[in-house]
Amino acid sequence: MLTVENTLKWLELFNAKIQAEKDYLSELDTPIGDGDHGNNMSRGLLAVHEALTTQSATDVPSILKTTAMMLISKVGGASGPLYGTAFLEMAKLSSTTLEVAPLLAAGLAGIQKRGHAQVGEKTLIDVWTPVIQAVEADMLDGATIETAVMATKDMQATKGRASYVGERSIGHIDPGAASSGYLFTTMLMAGVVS
Amino acid sequence: MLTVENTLKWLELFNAKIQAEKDYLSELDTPIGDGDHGNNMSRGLLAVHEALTTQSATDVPSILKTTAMMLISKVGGASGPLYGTAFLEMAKLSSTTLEVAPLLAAGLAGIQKRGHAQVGEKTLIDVWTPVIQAVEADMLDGATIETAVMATKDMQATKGRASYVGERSIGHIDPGAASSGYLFTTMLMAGVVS
Amino acid sequence: MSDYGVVIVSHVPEIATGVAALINEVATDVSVTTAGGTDEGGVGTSALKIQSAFESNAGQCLLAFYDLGSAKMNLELAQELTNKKVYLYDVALIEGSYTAAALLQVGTDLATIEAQLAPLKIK
Amino acid sequence: MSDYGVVIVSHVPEIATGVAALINEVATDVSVTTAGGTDEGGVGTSALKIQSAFESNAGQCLLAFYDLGSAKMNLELAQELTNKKVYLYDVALIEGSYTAAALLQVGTDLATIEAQLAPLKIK
Ligand SMILES: Nc1ncnc2c1ncn2[C@@H]1O[C@H](COP(=O)(O)OP(=O)(O)O)[C@@H](O)[C@H]1O
Ligand SMILES: Nc1ncnc2c1ncn2[C@@H]1O[C@H](COP(=O)(O)OP(=O)(O)O)[C@@H](O)[C@H]1O
Ligand SMILES: [Mg+2]
Ligand SMILES: [Mg+2]
Ligand SMILES: [Mg+2]
Ligand SMILES: [Mg+2]
Repeated sequence: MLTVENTLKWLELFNAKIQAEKDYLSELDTPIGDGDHGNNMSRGLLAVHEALTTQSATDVPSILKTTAMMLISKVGGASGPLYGTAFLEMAKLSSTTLEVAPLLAAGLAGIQKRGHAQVGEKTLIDVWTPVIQAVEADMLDGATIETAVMATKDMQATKGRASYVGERSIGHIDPGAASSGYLFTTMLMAGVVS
Repeated sequence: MLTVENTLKWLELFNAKIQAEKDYLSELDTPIGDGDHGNNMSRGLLAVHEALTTQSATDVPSILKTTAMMLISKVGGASGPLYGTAFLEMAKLSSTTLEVAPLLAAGLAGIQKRGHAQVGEKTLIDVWTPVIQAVEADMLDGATIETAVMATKDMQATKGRASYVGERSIGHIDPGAASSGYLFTTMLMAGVVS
Repeated sequence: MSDYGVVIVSHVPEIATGVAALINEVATDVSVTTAGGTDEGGVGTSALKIQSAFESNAGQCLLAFYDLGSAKMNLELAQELTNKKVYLYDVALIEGSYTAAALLQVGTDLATIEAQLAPLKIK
Repeated sequence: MSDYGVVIVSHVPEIATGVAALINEVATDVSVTTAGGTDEGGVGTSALKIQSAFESNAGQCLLAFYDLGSAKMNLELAQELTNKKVYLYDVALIEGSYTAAALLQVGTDLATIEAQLAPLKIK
């Protein structure tokens, strides 16, 4: 169940993790992309952090909406509209329910509306999908997340910049999958899932 | 028959005509192109004029070669490589023959090698082709040239920038056809064809 | 077709303005606006910059062109943020936008333009 | 594939350098040279500028891309003036050169690159 407190905590932990792993995420993006995923996410989450600390939002929908707007306007890469749309869809639904599973499912639907990727195309969807299934079964843990991230390594990218190198994308973890892994491990740490 | 004297006279008359009709040629290029044909040809012929007056070439092949190089390097638009290749092919053949008909035919072959246009596609080829036929029949006169230029008006362009506007290219004289018209009227004036 | 405008979206600011310059040569009367790079001027795209390019365009119906897939995502986001009618084409950026602008300049209707764009679809 | 390089030819200088910037993001080790605009820096192309782009490229085998048809004519002229092996592609300029450079960066062979370029042919 999302609350103002655990949502803010989640986003703060996510921000800290992204800043810590910024170089690693950009490294992942180098062989199969343009090497900026860490910088993109870092810029976006810094803006989220600043907006949330100055605005002191008092309800979950506006926290999620602010997060979405910052990611949309600051990230610059594909991950901006993707994460941005995910948070925007979660923000919309959060005025109706604060349950984690349906909120994440709405976020995933937003990512798919925006990027038209399916499971197995080596994108962040390959982490969101198994994570949501685990949340629905009340079984989400760090191992599930880690497995999902690592599974992108053997996939061939057919969406995004990594798709340009075709088969050569095999053997590398997808950077967006890795950052989504951080999103969900920090979600666990924040106690959002009971 | 080309001689050093009549070739220089021809190119000088062509230059003068192009400078005089510069604005008109660019106007022709406006509804069906980018409005620069007069400026392109003006720049090119000015460079030809300067090169020929400073270099004082003493044989036909080098006059034609110099002309070609100036047109290739200074014109900037499609007409540069087209006229340039035409003069280059004429220069090559002129060490073997100075007869006008085969030289112009070699020039036309160069234009076609470069631009892959056929008769009826509303390009300068639609002037070169009937002019060469008339020279071969020893019947070239101003009326033949004028008729060929005017005939491009009713054609639909399928090559070059004018092809982008499709049917809307009909009703306008082709600018390259017009400048080629000047090339051949000044050839007549210079007494190159006996 | 003065109601129509062209919007160029690229990851690189110079590409966006350069394509506008190429188009302006043949389509002097067509409104062309651009959104190149991120808000900070880096390589990337920005939904807000795209939205500004929509709003500052003199046209009410916009033909939009982009370079890479992530630009399309931001274009679709911006599409949701504007009241203008935006048509998005998955065609070659330079060649497609040049074709569309040249045809708009001579008053071609949208259906004919779209027929000309169809063979340039590569995305 | 360090023997291979990419050459970008455009009517507009900013387009040529902008495309090189886009490519350099993903193909840091691929030599990319450009020929944009006329010798005077105006809108157009120049066979001599293209020849310089060929010579200054670190590659001996060059994959060349262009925007509009008249650029192709100057490219073919320049091709006759160089000793390097130049492959000319009638594909979308930005999308094609980006694809080729991304594949060169990861060491893809020419036949595979050409197969990837085939669907981008629009000229
Ligand atoms: N169409 C898509 N659908 C879902 N995710 C995508 C799509 N395209 C790219 N991604 C994700 O975005 C990540 C790259 O993000 P980033 O590097 O910030 O953007 P860019 O590729 O524009 O530089 C990829 O690793 C992938 O997970
Ligand atoms: N492929 C071609 N083959 C023959 N002639 C052509 C071709 N493309 C263009 N032209 C000629 O070039 C002329 C335009 O020249 P110009 O305006 O100087 O070049 P650009 O179109 O590059 O601005 C056209 O009027 C036409 O006669
Ligand atoms: Mg990236
Ligand atoms: Mg990027
Ligand atoms: Mg012109
Ligand atoms: Mg021109």
